[in-house]
Amino acid sequence: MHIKICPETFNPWSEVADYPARSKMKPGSYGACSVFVGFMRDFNLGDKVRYMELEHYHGMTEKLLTDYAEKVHQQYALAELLIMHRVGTIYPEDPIVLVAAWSAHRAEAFDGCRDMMEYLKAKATFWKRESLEHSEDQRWVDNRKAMP
Amino acid sequence: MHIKICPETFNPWSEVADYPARSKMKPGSYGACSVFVGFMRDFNLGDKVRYMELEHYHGMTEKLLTDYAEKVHQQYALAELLIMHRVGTIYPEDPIVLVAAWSAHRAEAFDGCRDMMEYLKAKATFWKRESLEHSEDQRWVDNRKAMP
Amino acid sequence: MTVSVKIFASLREDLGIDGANIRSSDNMTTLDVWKRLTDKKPPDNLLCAVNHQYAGFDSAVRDGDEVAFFPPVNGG
Amino acid sequence: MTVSVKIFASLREDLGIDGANIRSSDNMTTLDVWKRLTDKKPPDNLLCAVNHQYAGFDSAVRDGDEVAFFPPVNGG
Repeated sequence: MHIKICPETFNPWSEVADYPARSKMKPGSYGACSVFVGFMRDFNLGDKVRYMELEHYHGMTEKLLTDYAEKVHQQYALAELLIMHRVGTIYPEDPIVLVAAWSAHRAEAFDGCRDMMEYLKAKATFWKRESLEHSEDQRWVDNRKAMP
Repeated sequence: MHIKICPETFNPWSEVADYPARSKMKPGSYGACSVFVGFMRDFNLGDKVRYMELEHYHGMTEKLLTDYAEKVHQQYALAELLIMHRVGTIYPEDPIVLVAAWSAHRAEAFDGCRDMMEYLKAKATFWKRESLEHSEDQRWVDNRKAMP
Repeated sequence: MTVSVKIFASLREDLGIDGANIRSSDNMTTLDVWKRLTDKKPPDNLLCAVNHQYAGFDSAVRDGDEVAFFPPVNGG
Repeated sequence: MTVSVKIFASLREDLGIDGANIRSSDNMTTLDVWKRLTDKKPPDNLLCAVNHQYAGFDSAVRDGDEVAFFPPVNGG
């Protein structure tokens, strides 16, 4: 199991390709791998986005993801689980998040990957601030209602 | 949308990495990619497997997958869908199947990828015959009951 | 009329044939095609296709059709 | 006792502070910590954590705890 918060961009497909060899998985022991990659889009809420700043709560993010990943790992009898998430300045087309789950059979891989991803969206302590194409302003995504 | 029956081994991660550039997707337009890869395991039903022959019904397989991929593409509003499946002689650790679904948002990518994969397992006209480590025999997987 | 028949996987080995061309002056269903092919009872889990589409055993076949019989599939 | 407070994202900008160390001779809940931090009413969707775990606003805090307030998260 590996969880990484990445200040720099990463290549999700080479990370997934390389991971089994540096994990404890026995080659030939897993029959399934389910992967989700989230990318930054160049449009949001009707506006063209130039880039995005991704902030996180260092310490809490890692703890939440580690605790939940251990639960998912056991619950779905996964062979391995790899989680990567960008922080810092992110540009359109950049990968933001990667979740990859390996297991003997496909249902566990699918379910484990998705469960981890839904948790990550709902609970992990990340916040996004967008810089728009036609504005000097930056806007916080989804949580402008935080302060009434 | 691309569907390929592969007589030779393929690298699923470089196929997924390279696909967007050769597809009609606009860079920055998709926010999600869900991928499933099935690999050959070296054990099945308690026996060590040396290799496997994957037979298919040429013509029908392509038609079934194309028809269903078009349905999935529309139903989940996917941006793109890539499907690859091995035939021929397959060794442990080799990839057997790849399904990759790109979309604006994650639910569609997850659901579309899984729906396609479940269809492929249930309906696509492939058959597997295993060669075991400690036997000269070959055995058909899952369908020995075909003839009473 | 003439229909071509294809047989796949374990069923091909069980029947000892991989296909045939069957001629008939009468109308035929897919089950009729099976009976022309072999005296054996159709297996419980037998699957059937006409022109690359899954079909039932009461499906009518036409001149030039490709009829296939095969055991349960297992791709992926 | 002393608790350290951290504030994140839009809430940090709304309050104009990114954190504080708060000293108290009385027992405190997380809501008490908030009130020591600002006169503003807690937003409806305010979230709170104690020592890197989500917590309620009636959670007791202890000497040395790290208390965090933040708006709804949106990773992934």
